[in-house]
Amino acid sequence: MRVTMAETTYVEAIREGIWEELERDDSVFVMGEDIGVYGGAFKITKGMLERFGPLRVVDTPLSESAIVGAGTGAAINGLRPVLEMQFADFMACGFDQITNFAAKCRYRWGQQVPMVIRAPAGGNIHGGPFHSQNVEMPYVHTPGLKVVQPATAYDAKGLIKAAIRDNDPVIYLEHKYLYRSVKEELPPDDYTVPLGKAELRREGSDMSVITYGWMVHEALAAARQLSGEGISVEVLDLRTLVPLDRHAILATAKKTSKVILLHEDTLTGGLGGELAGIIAEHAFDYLDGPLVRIAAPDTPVPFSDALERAFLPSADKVAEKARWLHRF
Amino acid sequence: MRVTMAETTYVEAIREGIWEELERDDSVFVMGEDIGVYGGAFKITKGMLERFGPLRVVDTPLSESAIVGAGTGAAINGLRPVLEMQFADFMACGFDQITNFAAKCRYRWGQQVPMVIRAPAGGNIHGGPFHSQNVEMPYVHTPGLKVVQPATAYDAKGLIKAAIRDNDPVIYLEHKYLYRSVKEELPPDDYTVPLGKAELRREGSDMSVITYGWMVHEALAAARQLSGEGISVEVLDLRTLVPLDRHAILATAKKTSKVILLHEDTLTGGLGGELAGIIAEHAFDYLDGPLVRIAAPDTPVPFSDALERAFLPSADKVAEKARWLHRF
Amino acid sequence: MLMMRELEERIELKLYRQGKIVGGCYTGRGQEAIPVGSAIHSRPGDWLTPSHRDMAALLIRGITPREILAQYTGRAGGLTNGRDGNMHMGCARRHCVPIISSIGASIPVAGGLAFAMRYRGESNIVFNYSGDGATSRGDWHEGLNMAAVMQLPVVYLCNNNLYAYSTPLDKQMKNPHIGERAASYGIPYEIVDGNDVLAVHNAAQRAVAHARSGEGPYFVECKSFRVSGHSAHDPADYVPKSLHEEWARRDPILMLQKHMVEEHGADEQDFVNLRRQVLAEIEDAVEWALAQPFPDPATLEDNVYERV
Amino acid sequence: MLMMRELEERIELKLYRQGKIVGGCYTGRGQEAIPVGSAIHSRPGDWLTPSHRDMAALLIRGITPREILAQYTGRAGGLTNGRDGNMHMGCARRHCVPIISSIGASIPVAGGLAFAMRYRGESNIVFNYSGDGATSRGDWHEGLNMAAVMQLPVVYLCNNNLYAYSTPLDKQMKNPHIGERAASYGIPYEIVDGNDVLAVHNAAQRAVAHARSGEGPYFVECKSFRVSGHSAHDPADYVPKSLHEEWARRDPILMLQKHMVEEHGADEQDFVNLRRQVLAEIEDAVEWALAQPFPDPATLEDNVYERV
Ligand SMILES: Cc1ncc(C[n+]2csc(CCOP(=O)(O)OP(=O)(O)O)c2C)c(N)n1
Ligand SMILES: Cc1ncc(C[n+]2csc(CCOP(=O)(O)OP(=O)(O)O)c2C)c(N)n1
Ligand SMILES: [Mg+2]
Ligand SMILES: [Mg+2]
Repeated sequence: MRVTMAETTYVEAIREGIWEELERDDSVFVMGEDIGVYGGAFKITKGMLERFGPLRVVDTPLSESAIVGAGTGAAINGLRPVLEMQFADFMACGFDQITNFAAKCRYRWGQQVPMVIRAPAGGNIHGGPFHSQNVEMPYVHTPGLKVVQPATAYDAKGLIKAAIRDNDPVIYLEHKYLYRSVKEELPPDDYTVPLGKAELRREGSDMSVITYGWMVHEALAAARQLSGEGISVEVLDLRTLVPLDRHAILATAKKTSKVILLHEDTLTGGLGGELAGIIAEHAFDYLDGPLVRIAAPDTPVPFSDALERAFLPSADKVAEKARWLHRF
Repeated sequence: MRVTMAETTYVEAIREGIWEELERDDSVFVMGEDIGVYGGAFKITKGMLERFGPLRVVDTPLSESAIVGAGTGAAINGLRPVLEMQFADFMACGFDQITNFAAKCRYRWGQQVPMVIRAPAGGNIHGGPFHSQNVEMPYVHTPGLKVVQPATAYDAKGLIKAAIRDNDPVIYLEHKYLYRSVKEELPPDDYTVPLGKAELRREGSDMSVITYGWMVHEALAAARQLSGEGISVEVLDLRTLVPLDRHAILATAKKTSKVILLHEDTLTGGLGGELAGIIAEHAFDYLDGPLVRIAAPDTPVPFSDALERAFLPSADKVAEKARWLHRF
Repeated sequence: MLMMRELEERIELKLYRQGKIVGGCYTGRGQEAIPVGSAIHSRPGDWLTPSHRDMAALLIRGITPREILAQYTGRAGGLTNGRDGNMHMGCARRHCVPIISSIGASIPVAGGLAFAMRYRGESNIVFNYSGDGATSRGDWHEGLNMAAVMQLPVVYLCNNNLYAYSTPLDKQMKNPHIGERAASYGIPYEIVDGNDVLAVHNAAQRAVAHARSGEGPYFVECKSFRVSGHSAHDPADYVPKSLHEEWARRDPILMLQKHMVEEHGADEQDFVNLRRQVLAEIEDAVEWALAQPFPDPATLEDNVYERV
Repeated sequence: MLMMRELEERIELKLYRQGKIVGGCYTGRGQEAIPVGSAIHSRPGDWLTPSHRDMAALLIRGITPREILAQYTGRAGGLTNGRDGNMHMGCARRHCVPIISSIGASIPVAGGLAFAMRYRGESNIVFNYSGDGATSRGDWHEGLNMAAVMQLPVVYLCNNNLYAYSTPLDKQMKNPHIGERAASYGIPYEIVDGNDVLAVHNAAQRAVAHARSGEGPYFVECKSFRVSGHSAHDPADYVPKSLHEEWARRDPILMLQKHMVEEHGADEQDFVNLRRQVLAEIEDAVEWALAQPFPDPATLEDNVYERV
């Protein structure tokens, strides 16, 4: 029951990608809370139970740590689990299994763990402190894990397929706000998007915005605004956070000499710092202005619309900083 | 039974600090695994059970998450828990309680959580992948938590006392290698070291090394080496990672114009990036060379001496990079 | 009890559908007997950690419909000043810990609250509320075991409503009697009809007496059924109709009314009057809440840390 | 069994004290009957997740004293190539998961290994080893419950040796019978004398038959005692002398020897010969291990991710 409408949403794209990998490889299975009969809190696994049966579409008790631990065990024993965390925020409950066991198996004893942990992340859905967090950094900081976050439906499908075929544990962060807000026509063929490759979303000459996830769209909106003001902004979508595409990061920094590092996640200890570290060390001679970080402030994610709007980075906030940087 | 020898080790300094706060404030208590009769895996709580009794020196089952959760509940209900994680690596088991509950109470409902979580961290003790990790970053990245790591016996005592008196949850990271390798004479009086204040360990004019924990000593050793070569290196010991002393960080960067960001923790997503982000944004005009990050490579901590020596940053590695930066 | 019912109905059926409530929307419809029959025993010095089905516990603690509706509508002056949403509400002054979204996390926290009571030699206790789903979490286990070992004064009210979101009991546990787990930790337990407020009341009374007297924790499993969907967006087609029919007959409010009529000579008019009062209070609360300002964005970064 | 004893003695009493072993040093002295009596039932397709007291399980799986000593001495060619230390060893080829230091974490992992067996319709099973301390971890609970719900083929060998590091059983759990917890999940269990290798053998045999036949998990609590300190650095003064005396009489090797003499006509000479063989093999292994090179620092960053 593939969806056949001309345009595919981000949420459907993920679902199609998993579906195709389930068809393609018997060792792939999905496991998580409420993913069977219910089809998952966000309907990513809708219809999979009927098609692939209860052995490959596994409803679990409310046990994130056991889901990750069991997934890792299954991966060690030859399967390719695709685990669903109902919300990225609750991945914290499996933190020890992810960072202390799964991530270290290959290094400790040469044992591969081909496992994907999918987690609905991000805000702008009035989810409040527990259902809006961006959780990439602890995993970006854990050697042995790969981390991706698609910004488009095309990448959502291509990256989930690549992640499932990858032989290392991959944290696949899907943005809840993008689920139904972005869609596009997808090629009918079996394609993947390689892990570790960033994508230039817009060419520009005056400055670069390096970002990922939902913020790619805010950056593009800002770039459109600014082009009207004669400021030419390049937008790089990282797509994969580990391994980072250092080549693309340094190339755009060297090209425009002014860089804005943008993410929805909170500022301190966010990816912006890592990017600043790479650029300030390896493209220093090319820089014509300060590296500007734009991120959420260091607070939990507030619930009330008035507060959440103030909390989240946006096209307007990017445009404002960009004007400042352009004058610099 | 205060230790009275002239010089106090780092491990004794922590013990004295906790001891004095237990004497000073009835609401302070210590809780953790094997901390009572046994006095703790590293003997930090030695003798406390005898002195303060089982109500204030609480042995728990092997339950990190419950230790943190119960500590948070006790703090909400008016006490000042000082929790011991037997190794920082196992704090991962309490990750959800720390980051999703304790850290967010004040923001969500105005409820303070005056709690200290002590965790023996760091390598150079042949502890291998599970007993050597530096775990600061996920906590640095969690709004609502404070994070400290002392480098000296003086700070170890002053910071644990300040942390216990602080009204926010504080992650207190003690370095296992420093426990018995550093000692100094401590003032007899009741002193604290304020959270959020870095300490200039050595003045210099050619470049700055910004670091914390054990690496402060490696940086100082490198600085001594380099002074013989006519390179004058300033060493800033952050002491507190949250809140960061931005003033001291920017001051030293602006003063020397060349900065090395050094930590024992692994590179990608480590604090070095955050520091680079602050400096490259707010001291850009003052920089005369690339920001150089020195950190452990992105691997788990290996066990075998030959590998661990190659893994850990050291005075020699700092000196080598410093010479390169000096020539730049 | 009626207040919780009507208030939640208003929130779910009116405000939510009118879009005046943003974010998720959970109710405890048909399970009101559990918080009502238990929280009624609480004293001012006690602490409660209600779940997302226990609005009545908050009402009993003196939290007003005005405050609750301001919370649901994300207003300043709501219980969390708009920082947290819907039933993620609590109040330090009235000793209610707001829901910790991580299901099961409240169990160790309840132990810590109780530890402090014992530490100071108080006779206060903690009321912890959680569901069948929470029993699958590691925190549930660690928290109960620690409370048993340390003999902490906690009364656990477990709302076994047969589902965790869409997951039926048999996919959560092989042995459907949660109380038997408590026993394996050495914690005394009872299993009661969670829709019979008097049964809950009596079991809770025994549990409270046990905990207050310093004999340690006590576990009450309340067998009930989640009449509503998991939250307002969930039609819950995964629940067999038969279950609905079976439990419709066991509505806790109807059961109590029947009891009031038979045992205490109450009549229809009493209930009509009560309902009128309740609805009037809700009218007032809705009006008040919707008149409250939204939080000032300038306060966004306040109260992450203590201001010093 | 004797090999494990002598090998560990050599490691702890000689190599460790000589400083040839760096890092911690844990032994299962006096608890050898648990891995020996159980792992003996394992088939090549089975998986094992031994604890830090179960070196015999590795030996039974064909891991050699040479490999073990190279591991302990941090050499290249050791089981983890010097990346991990001492008993943190395992081997994918021989289906032994190296210890996961986070106590209790191996229980859900065992479930996942077993899930894959069921997924492929194999009759293989998983042997999971853990201690009394592990029972306090959330992972222990989540893993056992999940295995019960999913009917996964796991045999749990629980080494209840009365201590978790310095923590005696009564500070870990109110009810000292861990098996009763398994029962509360709906998992069949037995409690046996963990120092009687035949008793362990027989219980494990029943457990293995149960799991292989697809009837789901089975739990064996082995009552034993940690004769050694927690690790080589721990004098364990917190353990009452009386316990040592009581259990010294119950040494599993002495008990087995007595049985061999009484039931199978073995005599002192047989044991002397066996011991001689074992010591000779250890001699060779020590020599070999100490002759192995240390890992090449140039390999430090290999194998974090798949090389592509
Ligand atoms: C750790 C964690 N995982 C998943 C969720 C998402 N979630 C919220 S409520 C719920 C079901 C809870 O079931 P139960 O405890 O029985 O309470 P009920 O809703 O039935 O009253 C789930 C899965 C969560 N909040 N926390
Ligand atoms: C999550 C976690 N917390 C603490 C430790 C430190 N530690 C290692 S072994 C141990 C005691 C384990 O006791 P038990 O499970 O009974 O095994 P035993 O050593 O008695 O055989 C502790 C506390 C750890 N390894 N993991
Ligand atoms: Mg339920
Ligand atoms: Mg033990």
